[in-house]
Amino acid sequence: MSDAAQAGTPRMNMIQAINSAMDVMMERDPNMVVMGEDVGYFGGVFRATAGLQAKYGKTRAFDTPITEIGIIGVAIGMGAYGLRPVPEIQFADYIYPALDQLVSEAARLRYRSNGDFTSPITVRSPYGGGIFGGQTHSQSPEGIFTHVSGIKTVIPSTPYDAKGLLIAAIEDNDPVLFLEPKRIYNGPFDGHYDRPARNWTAHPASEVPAGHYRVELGKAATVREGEAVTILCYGTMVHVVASTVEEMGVDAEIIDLRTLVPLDIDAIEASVKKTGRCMIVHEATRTSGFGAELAALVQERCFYHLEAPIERVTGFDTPYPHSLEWAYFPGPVRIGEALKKILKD
Amino acid sequence: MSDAAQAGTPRMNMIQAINSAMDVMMERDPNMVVMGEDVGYFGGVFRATAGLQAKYGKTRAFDTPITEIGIIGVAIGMGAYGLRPVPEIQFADYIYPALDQLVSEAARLRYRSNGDFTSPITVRSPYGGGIFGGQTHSQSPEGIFTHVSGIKTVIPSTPYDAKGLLIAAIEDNDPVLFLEPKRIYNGPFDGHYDRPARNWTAHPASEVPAGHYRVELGKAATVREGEAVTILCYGTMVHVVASTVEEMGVDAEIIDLRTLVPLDIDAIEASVKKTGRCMIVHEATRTSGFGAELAALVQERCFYHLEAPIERVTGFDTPYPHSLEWAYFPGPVRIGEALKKILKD
Amino acid sequence: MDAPRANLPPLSLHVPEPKFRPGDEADFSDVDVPPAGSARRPDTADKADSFHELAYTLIRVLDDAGQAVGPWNPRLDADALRKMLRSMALTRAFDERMFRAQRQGKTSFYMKSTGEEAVSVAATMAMASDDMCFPSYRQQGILLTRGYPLVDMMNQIYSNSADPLQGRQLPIMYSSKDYGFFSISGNLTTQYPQAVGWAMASAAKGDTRIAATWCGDGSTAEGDFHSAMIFATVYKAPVILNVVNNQWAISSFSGFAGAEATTFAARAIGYGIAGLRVDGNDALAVYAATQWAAERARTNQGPTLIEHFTYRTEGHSTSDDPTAYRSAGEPTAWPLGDPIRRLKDHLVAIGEWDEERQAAMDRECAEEVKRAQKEAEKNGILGHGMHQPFETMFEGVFEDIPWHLKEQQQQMIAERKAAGI
Amino acid sequence: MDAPRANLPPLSLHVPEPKFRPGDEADFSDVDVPPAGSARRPDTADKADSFHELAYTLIRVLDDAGQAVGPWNPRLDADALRKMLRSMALTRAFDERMFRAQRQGKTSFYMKSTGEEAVSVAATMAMASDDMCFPSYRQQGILLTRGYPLVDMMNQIYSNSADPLQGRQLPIMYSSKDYGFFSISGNLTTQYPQAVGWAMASAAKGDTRIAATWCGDGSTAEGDFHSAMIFATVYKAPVILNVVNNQWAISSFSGFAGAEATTFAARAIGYGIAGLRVDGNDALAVYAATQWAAERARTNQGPTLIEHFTYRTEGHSTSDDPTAYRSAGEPTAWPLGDPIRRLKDHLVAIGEWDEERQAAMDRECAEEVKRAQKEAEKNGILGHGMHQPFETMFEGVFEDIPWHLKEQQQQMIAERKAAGI
Ligand SMILES: Cc1ncc(C[n+]2csc(CCOP(=O)(O)OP(=O)(O)O)c2C)c(N)n1
Ligand SMILES: Cc1ncc(C[n+]2csc(CCOP(=O)(O)OP(=O)(O)O)c2C)c(N)n1
Ligand SMILES: [Mg+2]
Ligand SMILES: [Mg+2]
Repeated sequence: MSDAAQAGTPRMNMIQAINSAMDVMMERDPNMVVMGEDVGYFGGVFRATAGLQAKYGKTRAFDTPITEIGIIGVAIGMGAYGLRPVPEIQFADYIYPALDQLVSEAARLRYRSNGDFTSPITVRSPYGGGIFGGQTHSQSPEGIFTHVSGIKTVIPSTPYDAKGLLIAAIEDNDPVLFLEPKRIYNGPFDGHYDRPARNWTAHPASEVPAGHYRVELGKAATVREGEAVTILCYGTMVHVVASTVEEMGVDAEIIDLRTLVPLDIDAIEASVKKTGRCMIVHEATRTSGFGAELAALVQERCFYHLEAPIERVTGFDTPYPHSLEWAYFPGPVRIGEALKKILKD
Repeated sequence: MSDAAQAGTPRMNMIQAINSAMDVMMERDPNMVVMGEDVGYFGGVFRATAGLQAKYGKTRAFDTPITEIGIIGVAIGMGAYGLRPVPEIQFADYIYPALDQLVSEAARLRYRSNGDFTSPITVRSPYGGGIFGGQTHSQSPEGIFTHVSGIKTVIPSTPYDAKGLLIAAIEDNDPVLFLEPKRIYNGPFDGHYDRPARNWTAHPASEVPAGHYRVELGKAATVREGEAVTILCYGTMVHVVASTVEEMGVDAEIIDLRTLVPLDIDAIEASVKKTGRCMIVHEATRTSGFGAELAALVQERCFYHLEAPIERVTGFDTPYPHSLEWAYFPGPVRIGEALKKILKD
Repeated sequence: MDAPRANLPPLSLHVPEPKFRPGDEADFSDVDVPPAGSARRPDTADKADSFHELAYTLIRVLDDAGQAVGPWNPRLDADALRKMLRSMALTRAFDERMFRAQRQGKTSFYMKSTGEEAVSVAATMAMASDDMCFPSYRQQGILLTRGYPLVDMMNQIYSNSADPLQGRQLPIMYSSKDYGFFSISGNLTTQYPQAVGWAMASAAKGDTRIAATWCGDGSTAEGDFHSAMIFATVYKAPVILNVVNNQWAISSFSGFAGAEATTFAARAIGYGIAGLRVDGNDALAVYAATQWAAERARTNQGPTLIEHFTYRTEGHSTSDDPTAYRSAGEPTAWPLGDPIRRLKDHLVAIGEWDEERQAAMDRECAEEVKRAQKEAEKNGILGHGMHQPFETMFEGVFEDIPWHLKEQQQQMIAERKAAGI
Repeated sequence: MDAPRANLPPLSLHVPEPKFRPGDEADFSDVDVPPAGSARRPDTADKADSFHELAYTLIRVLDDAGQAVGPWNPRLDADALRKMLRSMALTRAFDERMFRAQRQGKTSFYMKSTGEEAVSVAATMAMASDDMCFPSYRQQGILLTRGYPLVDMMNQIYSNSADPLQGRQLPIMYSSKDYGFFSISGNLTTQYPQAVGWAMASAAKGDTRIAATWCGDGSTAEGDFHSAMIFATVYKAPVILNVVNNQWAISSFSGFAGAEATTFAARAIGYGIAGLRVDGNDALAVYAATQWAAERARTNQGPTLIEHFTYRTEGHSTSDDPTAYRSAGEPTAWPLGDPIRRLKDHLVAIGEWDEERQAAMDRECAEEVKRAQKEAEKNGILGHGMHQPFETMFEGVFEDIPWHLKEQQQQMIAERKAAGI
C-alpha cells in the first residue's frame, strides 16, 4: 500500500472518481447542475451520478426527456443564464441527434456573440467498445468534435485523471466534451479479453484525493519514458499500449494525450524528436480519425527527425461488429505487429 | 469554340449541369425523386431543381417541411421501399440536425441488416464560402463524413464532372453525400475576389453532354501534370490552386480528388512518388479536416519519397467570419506562401 | 444573475416524480379506467378533428367478465382469437427462455416484452402480411406472429455462425425484409420518419401497402418523432404510428416524456391527425384500433397515432433491476391486467377455450422454443468461436469493398496469422 | 415492389399546394376571421386543457371601426399606445432603409419584418425589460422597442469597425445580453430549447425573470421545436413560445409545415400546455396574449404557446423575389390588414392621434434612421476596408487563444505582410 493510501487517500474506480468530481463541484458551485437520461433518481445507467440527486435536490440533478437535442439545447440556455450545466449523453453513440446544438450553438456562441454569451457546459458521455455493446454502444466519435472550432475534447485514462480533468472541464468557461472510456470504468484493461478482469485497486492512479484538485486541460502525461518510439494514445488504449509494450520489452515512450483539443503539441514534438519514430493508437475508425490529425501534425513538425513512417493503429472502417468485437478492437496483436514494423522500418 | 461545342454539346454552368443530371436520371428511372426545402415549385434557392416539378410532377419533385431529420429519415424510408431519393439540404451548414439519420441510419443500414435493406440515397448540398454567407452559409463539413463508415463523399469542381459524378452518385446503391462548391456554381473562381467574376463559358469543362454519362466515383483527375510538387485539392480550391500555380510558374501536379471516400489512392501515390513533395489544400477548418487524413496516408505510403514535410493549406480553426471572409479563405497568398515553403524545404 | 424582484413571487422548477418509489406500496386506484365498450367508434372517413375525445379516453373491448363489448369489438372468429392467444403465449415463452439464455452467459443482452405482447401481436394480425413494420426493440411479437423462424431469431440473439445478420448487430436487433420487418436501430425513434417515408413512397407509387411503426413513451421526445408527425400530416402518409406507453423508459417514468400534462395520443391532435388511446393490454382493442387505422390509411385518409396504454412488467433489459427505481408492487397492482390472461378469459367465457387447452398450449410453446433453442445452439452461442468468418466484417459496409477496406481486411487476416489464431 | 393488390384502391400521395401561384388572383374570402372581442379570456390560473378552443380561433381586440373590444382588451393608456405605434413605425423605417442599403451594395444581406411589426413590438412591451428574449431573425422590433441604439444595429449590419459583434456574424444576427436579446443563430429553431433552458434555470434559481422565444411557421418543423415543447411541458418552464405564422417559409407556404391539417397553436394541445391563437396584426391582441402568458409563467403555471397569425408582406430576404412563387396580389388582399395602420386607426378613433401627428412621426422615424445610418457609415460599410483588425478573427473561439490558433494568427499576419497588404 502506498503512502498516499495509508494517509487516507481513498481508492476509487473511474466511475467513483467521476462521481466525486461532480460531487465536489456541486458542493463548491451552487450553479452547477447535472442532467440527462436516467441520471437523477437512478444515478445514471453507469451510476456516475449516483447520490447527487439525494444530496443536492431535484433541481440540481435531474432526469430529462429522451431528446439529446433538448438535453444540449436546454443546457446551453441554462449556461447562458449563468448556470454551469454538466449534461450526460447516455452513450456517445447517441450524441449525433445533438450535433447541431453542439456544433452550431455551444461551440459557436462565444464567437458569434463576441463574448456576450458563452456556453460553459461539460458534456459527459461514455464511449468506446470492448463491452459487447454492438454498433450503437461502442463508438468513438471524438474525431468529429476535434474538427469543430470552439469545443474542447477531453478523454481520461485513469481515476485520478478522470476526476482532475472533469473538475478542470467543469471549471472551464468553454464547452467541453468529456468522453469516458467505459471499458475501463471498473478496471484497467490490457486488451487481453480472455484473461480475468482486474479492478482499479492495484493501480496507483486509483488513489484519488477526496477533495478538489485539477488536472490541467491541454497537458499530456508521459506514461512511460523511452527511446525507441513514441506512442500517442488516450483512453482505454493507454492501458493496452502500456501492457503490450511491457510484454514485448520495447523501450517505447508512451504519451497519454488526455486532451485532444487543445493538444499538448510540445510534449508530442519533444518526444518524437527524441525517438525518431511515432505510432498512434486509437479505437475509433481509421479514416479521418484523430490519428490522422496527429500524423499530419507530427510529420509537419518532426519531418527531419522521423526515421520511419508514422504508424496508425486503429479500429477498422466498419461499424463495431457485435460478435467479432475482438477482431475489431485494436488489441495487443495489432499494436504488436505495428510496433515490430515501425521498429524495423 | 471547340469542336464539341460546335457539334452541339451545350455549355452549362454548374447549376445547369447538376439540374441536367437530375433531369436525365428522372427521365430514365421512374423511382428517382427529388425533395427538400424549396426544391419543388420554386426549384431550389440556387435553382438546382428548377423545372423538375413541372416536368415530373409533385410526387417526384416536392417541397418538404423544414426538418433535416425528416428529410433524410423520410428519404431513407423511401429508399428502403425501392425509390431512389435525392434529397437536398439547403446549405451544408444545416446538415447537422440530420447527422444521426445519416450516420446511424443511412450509412449503417446495409451493414446492420446484412444487405436486407439498403439506402441508395444521394444527399445534395451546397457548401463552402466565398459568397459572404457568414458562419452559417459557408461551412465545409466534408471531413466529418469521411470519418463515417458506409457513406461516400463526392465533390465536383466543374460542370462536366458535376453532372457525371452526380449521375454516378445517384446510380450508386450506397448513400452518397454530394457536396456542391457554391462559390463556383456560376463560374470558376481563382481566389482573386477583387477581380471581375468570370462565368463558365470559357472553361472547357462547361461543355456538358445533354444526355446520360457517368464520371466514375473514386477516381481523381489530374488537372495539371508537373514534376515539382503534388497538390491535392477538390471543389473551389482546384481553381484557386491552378491559377496560383500558373501565376507563380511552378511546375506542380494538381490532382482534383473528386471523390473523398473512396479515395483514389493510386493516383495520389503515383504522383507524390514522382514529385517527392505534397501539398494539400482545402477550405475547411484545419484540425482533423480531410487534409489530415490525406497527409497521414501520403506519409504512410510515400515516406521514403518525400523530400519535404507535407504542407496543409486550409481554412483557419475559427468559424467563417463575415467581414474577414477573404482573410479566412485559403486564397492565392496562402497557397503561394506554402508553395514557396515546400519548394524551398 | 440579478437579485429577484421583490414584488414578484419567486419562480420554482417543477421536476416530475413518479407516484411510487422502492419501498412504497403501489396504488393505482386513481388511474382512470373507463368501462369497456364506452368509447364511440367514428367512421374511418371522419375528419380527425371530429373525435378528439378518443385521444383522452381508453378504447376497451374486453370487459371484466371476459366479454367483448361495444362498437370497437372486432368480432373475430374463435380461430383468429386462438391464433392471437398463441402468438402472445409464444412471445412470452420466447422471452422467458432467451432472458434465461442471457443470464446463462450465452449472449450479451436481451429485452423482454412481458405484459406488452398484445401491442405487437394483435396489431400485426390486423394488418396485411405485406404491410411494412418499422418496430422498436420491443416488438418481437410481430415476427413471431408472422411466422418468422424462431431458430433464426435465436441465431441472431446468439450472433452465431447462422445469424442472418452475420453477428453484426446487438441481440434482438432483427431485420427481415421478407417478413416486412425493418432493421431495428439502436438509436431511438429513427424508424419513425423512415416509416413515414416508406408509406409516402408506397402512396406515390399507387401501391396498396401501408406502413406501421412503434416507439416507446420515452422515445416520443426525440426530434425524429416530431419530424415523422410533420411529414405524416403534411403528405397524409398511409402509416400507423404506434406509441407503446408502458410508462417507463429505463428508470424514468413517463412524466419525463410529458405524461403528467396530457396523453401521448393527444400529440396527434397537435398535428391535426387522427389519435386513438387504447387499452394496450386488451388484444381486441389493439386489433380493432389497428384495423380502423389501417382502413383510414388504405383509403387515403392519412395517418393515425395510436397510444397503447400498457405497463412494462419487467426490467428495461437484462442490464437493469427495476426494483432500484420503482415500487416492487407495481407490476401486480397495475389495473389493466395481463393481456394473455385477459384474452384467454375471453375465449373461456365464450366457450372456445379451457384451462387444459391453455396449459397444453403453454407446454407446446415452451417445447417449440426449447427445440428451436437446441437447434440454434448447434450454430454456436456468443463468444464461443462459432461465428461468421472474420473476413465478413468488411463486407456490407458498401455494396462493393473499396480498397481501404480490402487493405484492412488483409491486415486483419495477417494479424490473426501472426498471432497464431 | 410488388404489383398493387387488385382488390384495394391504389394509394395516392397528397402534396400540399398553396391556393395562389404567380398569375392567380389572391382571394382570402375563405379565411375565417372571427369578430374582435369574441374569444373568451380564461383566468391565467386555469388549466391548459380547459380552453382548447383558443388554439383554433383568433384572439382579436381591434374591431373594424378601430375600437378595442372584448375581454382581451389590455386597456393601455394612450402614451403606451403611442409608444407602441412609434416602435412599430421605427421598425418599418429601419427595415426600409437597411433593405435599401443592401441594394446599394453596402452590405451582403438583409431581412425585413414588414407587416409583422406587432409581433415583436407589442410582445416586448408586455414583458418586463429584464425578461430574456430568444428571437429568430425577424424580431428586430424587440431591440428597437427596448431602445437598443440604431447605430449599433447598423454597425452590425455593415460588419464595420464598430460592429459590436466584430464583423463575425451575418447582418441582422444581433446579440445583446444587456438588452435581454439572445444571440441570433443562422440555424433555425435552435433558440427554442435554449429559451426553455434559460427559463428552467431562472425557475431553479427562484428568480422572477421569464423567457420568450420566437420562430417562424416553417421552423416549427425542426426537431428543436419538439424538444423545447417537451422540456417546457415536463418542467413547467416559465417561457412564452411564439410561433410567427406569416404563412411563408421562403417559397414554401405553411401547408408544408402542417397548416392544412390544423393550427400551429394546436401544437400546444398536443403537449398539454396552454395555446393561444392571436391576430398577429392586432398589436393589442398580441400585447394582451403576451401579458396573459407572462402572468401564467410568473405564477408557475408553466409555458404558453402563442401562434401569431400574420402575413409576410415582402420577400423572405434580400435574396429572393416572392412574385416567383406566389400571387403578387396576396399582400394587399390579405384580410388582417397592416398592424401599424390598425393601431393608428385605433388611436385616431379614440381621439388620441391624427394624420398630422402620424405624418410627423413617420418623418421623425425616417430622420432618426437616416441620422443613425450616417453615423454608422462613418465606421465603414461591408467590404470597404473598415472592419475589425484581422487578428481579432482568432479571438473568442475560446476564452483563451490556444497555441494552434496563435500559430494560425501568426500565419495570417505573415501572409498579409508577404502579400504587402
Ligand atoms: C438516441 C438514443 N438515446 C438514448 C438511448 C438509450 N436508451 C435505450 S432504450 C431507452 C429508453 C426508451 O424508453 P421507451 O421509449 O419508453 O421504450 P421502452 O424501453 O419502454 O419500450 C434509452 C434512453 C438510445 N438507445 N438512443
Ligand atoms: C437548420 C436550418 N435549415 C434551413 C435553413 C434555411 N432557411 C432559412 S430561413 C428558412 C425559412 C424559415 O421560414 P419560417 O420559419 O416560416 O420563418 P420566416 O422566414 O417566415 O420568418 C429556411 C428554410 C436554416 N437557416 N437552418
Ligand atoms: Mg417505455
Ligand atoms: Mg414563415
